[in-house]
Amino acid sequence: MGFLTADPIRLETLMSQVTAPERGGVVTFLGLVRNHHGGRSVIGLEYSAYEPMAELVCHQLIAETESMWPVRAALRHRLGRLGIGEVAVAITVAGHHRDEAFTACRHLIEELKRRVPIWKRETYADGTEAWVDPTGPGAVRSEEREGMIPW
Amino acid sequence: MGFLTADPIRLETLMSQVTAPERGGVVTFLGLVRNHHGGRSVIGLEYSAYEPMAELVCHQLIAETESMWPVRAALRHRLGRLGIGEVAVAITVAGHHRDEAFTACRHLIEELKRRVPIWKRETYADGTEAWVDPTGPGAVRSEEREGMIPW
Amino acid sequence: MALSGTNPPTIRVRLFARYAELLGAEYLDLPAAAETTVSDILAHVRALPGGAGIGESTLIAVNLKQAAPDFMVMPGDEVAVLPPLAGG
Amino acid sequence: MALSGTNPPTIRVRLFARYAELLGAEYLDLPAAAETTVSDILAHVRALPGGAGIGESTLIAVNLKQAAPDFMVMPGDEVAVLPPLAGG
Repeated sequence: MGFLTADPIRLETLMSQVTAPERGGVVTFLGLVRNHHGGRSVIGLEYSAYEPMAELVCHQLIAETESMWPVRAALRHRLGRLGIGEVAVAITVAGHHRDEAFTACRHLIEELKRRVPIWKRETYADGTEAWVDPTGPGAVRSEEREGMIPW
Repeated sequence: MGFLTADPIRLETLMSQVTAPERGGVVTFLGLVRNHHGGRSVIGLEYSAYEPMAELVCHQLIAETESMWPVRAALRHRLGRLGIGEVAVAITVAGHHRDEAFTACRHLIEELKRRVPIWKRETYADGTEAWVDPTGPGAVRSEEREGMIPW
Repeated sequence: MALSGTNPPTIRVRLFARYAELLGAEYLDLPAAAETTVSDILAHVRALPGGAGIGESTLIAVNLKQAAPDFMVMPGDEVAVLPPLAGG
Repeated sequence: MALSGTNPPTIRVRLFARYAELLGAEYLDLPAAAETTVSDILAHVRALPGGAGIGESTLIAVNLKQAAPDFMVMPGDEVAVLPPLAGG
């Protein structure tokens, strides 16, 4: 538990969870709140989650990643209201070598987006708000999002 | 100038150089000093460089990367004596989207290793020292290291 | 249907994000019927006022795990109706 | 060879890391000769005591830029003999 947090994400905490004297390559992905989306000007957003399931899936993602590559991985996702530029998600992966760290970090962010039950409501400069639907009309629709999620 | 530093690398400094409200994906690579190399126990190392050329090539790498992808990139490489676990090299790339940030960050670390004139002398647990030769016998020899570097 | 004393007699259906807004509720307690499947629950929710905005192929989780349409739901189960995910 | 007054009459050859150790020097000032190429300089350095440990295909930079073996070196140029790179 503890992958979701209402507080600002501290990168040092994630780093300290995965680094060790034998691991020389550390790759970190940060997803920051952007000031634009789908051609609209965004001024802030709010994340919500099905928390117990999101925690469970994050736990599974980490375990799965650490079984697929010889790495240690950590992740955090913010909940609640965030301003532009704030860290929404952070993933850190440490491995003996950089190749596996890059591959595993990329895997984790892609799977997080596909499998963790988190939702995002954006607030726009014109005062309107909307739930973000990455699969909806106007969005880039991923083949992988169709049908059953391969849990 | 200023890609090489004798002082500990501060990740926040690199991050602040590349992040902006329109850039939502930030990928960072850290190379840490490992406690092993080629089956030997490493207790520390020392980096040296042909400094003016290393600064020039780093500048070219950043410019080249920013022309190949819509990203901003920053890098630092330590010189001098480092202990196990210290950050030897840091690369941070921010883009509108994560795909380009991952690709550009990977490109930068690979090209840095191929093209920047920096050398590493390792000290081992038995008290001996050696210059690291990534192209030498016993090392993983990369095809790309043969012959002319494509500057 | 005879329920055992240890099971609650209902199935809790949880709604999130846009779906909670559409139905004006974060959860519904449905009476537990025999032979209830995930697709029965989804059809029930889609027939409620506001429920038409829920897609036919919406993902459903039972007790925190994704469940196929023919998965049998038991009294006491927690069934979650998941809008399109937007984390990251 | 007549040198102009503004150019120094030598070529500075810089040595680094293992190569500086092998030759016991961080630089050499070679007299500038006409028609000197990068490979002439490398052959000269390899013939010095300790120079046999420098590979035939060693990378050379002239004035901070990598230079091919037939590149002409001019008086006042800085020629760097680069051991296998090990940054990162």
